[in-house]
Amino acid sequence: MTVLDRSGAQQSSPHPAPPPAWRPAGDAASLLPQDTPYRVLGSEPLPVPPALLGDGPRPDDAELLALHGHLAKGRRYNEQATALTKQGSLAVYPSSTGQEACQIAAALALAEDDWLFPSYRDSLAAVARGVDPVEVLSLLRGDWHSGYDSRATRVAPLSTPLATQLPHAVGLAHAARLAGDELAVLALVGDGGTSEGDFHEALNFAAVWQAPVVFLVQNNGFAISVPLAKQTAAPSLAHKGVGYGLPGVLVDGNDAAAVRQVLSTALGRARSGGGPVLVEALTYRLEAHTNADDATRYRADDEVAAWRAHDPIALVERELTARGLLTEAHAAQVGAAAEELASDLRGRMRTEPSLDPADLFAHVYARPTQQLRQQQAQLQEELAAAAEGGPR
Amino acid sequence: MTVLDRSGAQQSSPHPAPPPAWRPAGDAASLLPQDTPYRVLGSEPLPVPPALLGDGPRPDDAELLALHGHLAKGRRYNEQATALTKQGSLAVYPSSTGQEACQIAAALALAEDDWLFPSYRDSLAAVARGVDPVEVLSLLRGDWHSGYDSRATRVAPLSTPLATQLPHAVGLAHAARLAGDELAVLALVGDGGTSEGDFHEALNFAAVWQAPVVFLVQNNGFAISVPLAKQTAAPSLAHKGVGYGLPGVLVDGNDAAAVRQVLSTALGRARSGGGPVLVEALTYRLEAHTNADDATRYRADDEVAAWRAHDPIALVERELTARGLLTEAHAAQVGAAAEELASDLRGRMRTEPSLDPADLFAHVYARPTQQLRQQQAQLQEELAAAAEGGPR
Amino acid sequence: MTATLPQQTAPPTPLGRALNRALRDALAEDPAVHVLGEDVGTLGGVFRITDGLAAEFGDERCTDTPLAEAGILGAAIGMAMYGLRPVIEMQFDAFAYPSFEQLASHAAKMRNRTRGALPMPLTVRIPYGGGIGGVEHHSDSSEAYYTATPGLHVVTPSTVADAYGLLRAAIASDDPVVFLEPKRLYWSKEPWDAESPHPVPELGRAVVRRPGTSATLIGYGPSVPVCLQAAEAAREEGWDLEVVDLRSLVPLDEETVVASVRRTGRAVVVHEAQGFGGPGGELAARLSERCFHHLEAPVLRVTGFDIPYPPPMLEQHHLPGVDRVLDAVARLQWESEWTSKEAR
Amino acid sequence: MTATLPQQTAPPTPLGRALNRALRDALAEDPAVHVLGEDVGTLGGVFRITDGLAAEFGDERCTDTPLAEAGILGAAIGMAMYGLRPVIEMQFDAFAYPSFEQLASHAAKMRNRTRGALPMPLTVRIPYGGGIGGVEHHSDSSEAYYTATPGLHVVTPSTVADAYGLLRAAIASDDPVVFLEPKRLYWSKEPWDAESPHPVPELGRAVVRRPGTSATLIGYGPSVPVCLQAAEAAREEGWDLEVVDLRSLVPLDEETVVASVRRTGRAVVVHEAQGFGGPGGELAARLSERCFHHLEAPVLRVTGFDIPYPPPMLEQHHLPGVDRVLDAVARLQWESEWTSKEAR
Ligand SMILES: Cc1ncc(C[n+]2csc(CCOP(=O)(O)OP(=O)(O)O)c2C)c(N)n1
Ligand SMILES: Cc1ncc(C[n+]2csc(CCOP(=O)(O)OP(=O)(O)O)c2C)c(N)n1
Ligand SMILES: [Mg+2]
Ligand SMILES: [Mg+2]
Repeated sequence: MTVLDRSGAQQSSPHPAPPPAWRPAGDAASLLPQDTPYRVLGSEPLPVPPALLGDGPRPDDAELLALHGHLAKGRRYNEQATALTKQGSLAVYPSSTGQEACQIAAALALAEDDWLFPSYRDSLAAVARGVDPVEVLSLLRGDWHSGYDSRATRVAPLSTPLATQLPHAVGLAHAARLAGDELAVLALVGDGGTSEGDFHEALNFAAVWQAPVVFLVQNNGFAISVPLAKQTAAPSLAHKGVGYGLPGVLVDGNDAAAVRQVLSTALGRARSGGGPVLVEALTYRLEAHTNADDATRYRADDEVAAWRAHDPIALVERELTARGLLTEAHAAQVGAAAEELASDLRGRMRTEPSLDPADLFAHVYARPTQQLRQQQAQLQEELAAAAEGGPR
Repeated sequence: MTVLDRSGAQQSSPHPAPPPAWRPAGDAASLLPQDTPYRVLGSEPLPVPPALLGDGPRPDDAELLALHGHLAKGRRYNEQATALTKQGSLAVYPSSTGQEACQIAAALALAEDDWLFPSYRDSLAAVARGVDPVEVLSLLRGDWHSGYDSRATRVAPLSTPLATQLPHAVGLAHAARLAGDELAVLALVGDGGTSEGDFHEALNFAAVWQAPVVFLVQNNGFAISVPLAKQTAAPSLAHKGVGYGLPGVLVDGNDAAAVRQVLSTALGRARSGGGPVLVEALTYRLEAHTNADDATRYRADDEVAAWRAHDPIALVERELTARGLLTEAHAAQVGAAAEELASDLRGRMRTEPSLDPADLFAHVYARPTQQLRQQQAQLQEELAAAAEGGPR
Repeated sequence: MTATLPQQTAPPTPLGRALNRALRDALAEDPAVHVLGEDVGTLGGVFRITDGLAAEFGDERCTDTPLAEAGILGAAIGMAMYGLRPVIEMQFDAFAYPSFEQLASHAAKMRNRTRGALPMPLTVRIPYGGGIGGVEHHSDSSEAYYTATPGLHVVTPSTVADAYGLLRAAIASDDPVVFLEPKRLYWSKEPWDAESPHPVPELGRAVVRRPGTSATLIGYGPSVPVCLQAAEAAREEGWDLEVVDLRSLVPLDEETVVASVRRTGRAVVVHEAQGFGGPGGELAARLSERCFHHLEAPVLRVTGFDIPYPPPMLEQHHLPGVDRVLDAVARLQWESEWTSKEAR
Repeated sequence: MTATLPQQTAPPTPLGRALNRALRDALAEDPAVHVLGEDVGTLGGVFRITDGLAAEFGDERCTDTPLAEAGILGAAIGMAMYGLRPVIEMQFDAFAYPSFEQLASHAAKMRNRTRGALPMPLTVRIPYGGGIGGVEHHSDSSEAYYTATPGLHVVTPSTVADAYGLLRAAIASDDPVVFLEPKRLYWSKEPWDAESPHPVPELGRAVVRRPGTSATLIGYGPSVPVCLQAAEAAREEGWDLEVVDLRSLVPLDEETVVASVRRTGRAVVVHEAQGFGGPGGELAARLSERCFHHLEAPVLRVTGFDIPYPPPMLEQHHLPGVDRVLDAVARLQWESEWTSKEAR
């Protein structure tokens, strides 16, 4: 016919074939999260485990006791850090009280060579991983931006610009895979952070490259004052996985054993070439956004109370009690260890850090430019003049 | 116990309640796309319509004949524009040959007050909507960035930075909803564009705000040379919808009647407060990315041939033939209308546009700054001197 | 005007409060005005600049958005296309960067691209600068990015009255305005009565904050108080310094600055942003050209160092303070340094 | 060095080809080098700068990424954290903007934030500037954004040999380099032999392209040929102009420029970017300060207008050309304009 003749299209059969299947294959159903967050603590019938997990064993006694100790230390760390803001030795502290299960599980699920990409709220995860708490708090204390050695600790700097650390995590995981190194990367982000473009781009790159990276969204229901309902209309944040072709898993973020199990499985899968996973942990920030925030402006006390009843430490203690493990001796030992961490931190934060203003110029480039050398000289002169007494 | 006592958490029942349900409700299953792209043309058993559509009627004869005419004109427009690049009257042309079904259906599905947000490849959609083709081609001709009046035509400027038009579409739709105006917005984007952060942020805002906007992804399998498999690992791009809480619909993008029906339904739904929809149309760009591109560098001839067999015009003509509607008279009339469009375009593109260099300064701000007035005066002097003969 | 209280007897009002009042008055007067951003609703913003607005005008006029700056600005552009007048809040300077493409490629260019069919009457409020002990990414002076983008206005107040007046003018502007709020002045107070009518100045006019004859100090935003203090201190040394507050970097009020420098013959530009590629270079270049035969000494700049903004405990070394300004003034070749020419 | 052909007899080679060769040699010599970007693989890039690299080194060394610039740069940052040396291609100037936050808040600051523990040896290649009839968003001169960001190097070649040498130096740098490729010079040819060894210059050194005595023209990238043509044309008018090619905006080789201007006493800075807030202001300010007593006339600037880049049919009016440079030279107060001082 006129049109087709001109366009050079071929006349074809009356039963047209569907368009060639150039779309990437994939089983959508297996990528969707479960209906109910995965939990292992508590004695009522537990939710079906996510497909990814298979039949994971319930945590044994030793693991539960260890988790309990870590959680207690974690809570104490949060309390101590917040107290330090009141005494003025910390500029600001975004507490993870209420979210310790995620923080601890994240740290424990990592293997030696794995990397952690924390966000600004995740200093506890870095501490639980073994990074010196004083170094971790550099950023919030204000003596330097990142106080620990990221290469040595395999903990990336705490990321303040939200979600920007996620593409870094993917790039590092990709580089490790190219090098044939068997490691996985765990990247943390908040519910608010999932709205950023960088979240999207990172998950997409991870899936296309099959990078060994696990994304853990700590959905604590708020981005500062903004509740989840103003952040997303999705059935769950874990439902975002399928749009990238990676599995989404939903877990009770206050159930440390469950989070630990999900992350260990996902990281193990990633390490052995199984590709990225998106984990959404449902949790709650029991304190204000930071010590400077007033949470009563945007949320009701009874909501907070409801979540206190679901406290991650309470969940473990309940299980320990049921198993008859919560002995006086254990409690005393856990308390002492937590107290030791706190007092060490308190003591070492008391001494003022020694700062060298020359550092301002030392790390801008591998070699300072001529202009920076001049500026450094100017500052040195000023400081020398000031030291000699009197301004100017 | 020690820890809990200190943290002030309450002792609670041994059967802990799950965390309070602050997550937005939503039925995930209903948001997922169908397994097979929706089609209405062709006589084999047709795929199940997407939930959104209900039992849409098959297109009647008049509609099919009209679609055929539009498609033919569209194809002719693309050919003519490409020819103009060879003659040098157009700087560059990104052809939508092969994608006319999406372009035409998009234009026809819009109501008078609706807005269209096209990407750089969608000039045909603007033309089919009734915008003067010469004005539409301003951008590609180089006489101005956007040649038509966006307010009068309710067609936003063709967007070159990919996906950046999507948040604009959401904002405009939101503003219209706030004003109580019953209109919907159709925003177009390519498969490549879905990888940009702006795509993510736009869909999220649309869903949270329940803005009356429909996103149409023309998935033509390539972003310039990059095939879909390097762009995404998702089962389909329509699967991204559920991650925002909006329905994803998959449609055969070469079936003009199907795309038209899906878009009309989705726009109608949006207009009456039903919220946003993500439509993925599977199609193919039969020509190179632009006239300047060499598609043989990245795709095989047989892939192109397979898609030529699924040409959108062929699909309609096959149906017309089956219904006995493809008469000589109809064909002649369609051909003549297409030819008229082409020759009008050719003729009017032959005359050089008249340009005023003062325009460079006129539209930077509502009122030019002092600096711009000086710069304009400088240019005027230069031009006057040049007009008086001889450089300088 | 009988109702106008003399400003002297007005209550001490922090700058942030005047901004809040400007938003409130703009929302009340023009239904096209909409405020959008992260935490601007219930919380009233992390600096409380939008305090009470959602309660008074409703969620749809003062909207908590999802956490996505490109989305916020992009949506605001769409709203402006439909005739609204959005005012968006970026939470901190560095958190505006994700929206950079929307700002540079769309907000700044939409009027131009469409030959005026789609003006962009939107205001992007950005708290900027250091001095509040903020951790990294919370203290950037990002103005150079915006002044290098034709199509944007770049405005920044240094007084309580200007905070009100310039923000009203920005919102009333038919062009996109990047409104930079010096965050360390949020709490600085001046006698100012929120309840009396206040003048809305024209955008693009500098103002002489302190007349003087020896040399001109040029500042904007957080540097204006520094300049004023320096001028005060300089009296002891026998210098009578003029202080010009630019108020608007784009459009730049060249005439006011040029007139001042031609009069005094000497100038120092002061800003917190890095020196290299900062707005001071543009000013010094223009002044050097236009005041060439009037200058007794080169135009000097006192700025932040060319480094990423330092951590809180070191920021006092980075910020241009009174001493550094006075040092620069001292270097303005007061005696016959002409002879030492070859030594430079 | 016997194998080195004298460059005079070398075949005419386009600048783009030398860039391609630099990438190839870098990939061959250092397994840490990885090329990433949109269409850089099979297609070889829209300007064919990566032509053949994926075929020679495989998809994992030269990778077609998804279409997401922040993702590309963000992933490259992560790769650099693991010790790789990524070289990424942004397809056009304006399409780098989506990655602005990754560039300004991370690439530029990572070394600083981590006290050197995480250096960022990455190169961001950006084709920039106009003059090729590109539609909007394809012709931006975006260098001011990068020069205002401490932590970045900003480098741009103007010759075929520099295209090779500076790109090799950028890739070898342990700091992030924004490598701006003047797209209208991609096809400009010079005798250059791809097969012989080529020197890799140090970053941050300007070069005098043409010695002269009357005045100094300072340019970079696409403006260098304009300056050279202007210098040629100026001979007729009796001016012997020196031309300095900056090659690197950061670090800036102040000494070379200052020495030249102190010698000639007059200077014109030429660039395509908008004048206001462009790099010319920084240069003019520095020169005015450091050459104060040597200048016979103010440092002038010849730049693009302060407007969004115009549509192709009008771009010739916007681009600083030879005539405009000569006009500026003519305004350098050659006779005793001192007397007309008050008339200004
Ligand atoms: C790009 C960016 N925008 C804004 C901010 C300011 N900000 C800091 S924390 C925060 C809320 C984060 O919410 P979420 O991601 O849920 O993490 P949470 O605080 O709950 O751990 C905001 C808006 C930021 N840090 N980065
Ligand atoms: C932000 C941005 N990055 C890169 C480009 C350059 N570019 C133009 S078209 C194109 C491919 C677009 O692919 P797709 O979205 O699938 O649309 P299609 O060309 O297939 O219609 C690219 C990379 C751009 N225009 N904008
Ligand atoms: Mg949160
Ligand atoms: Mg495509």
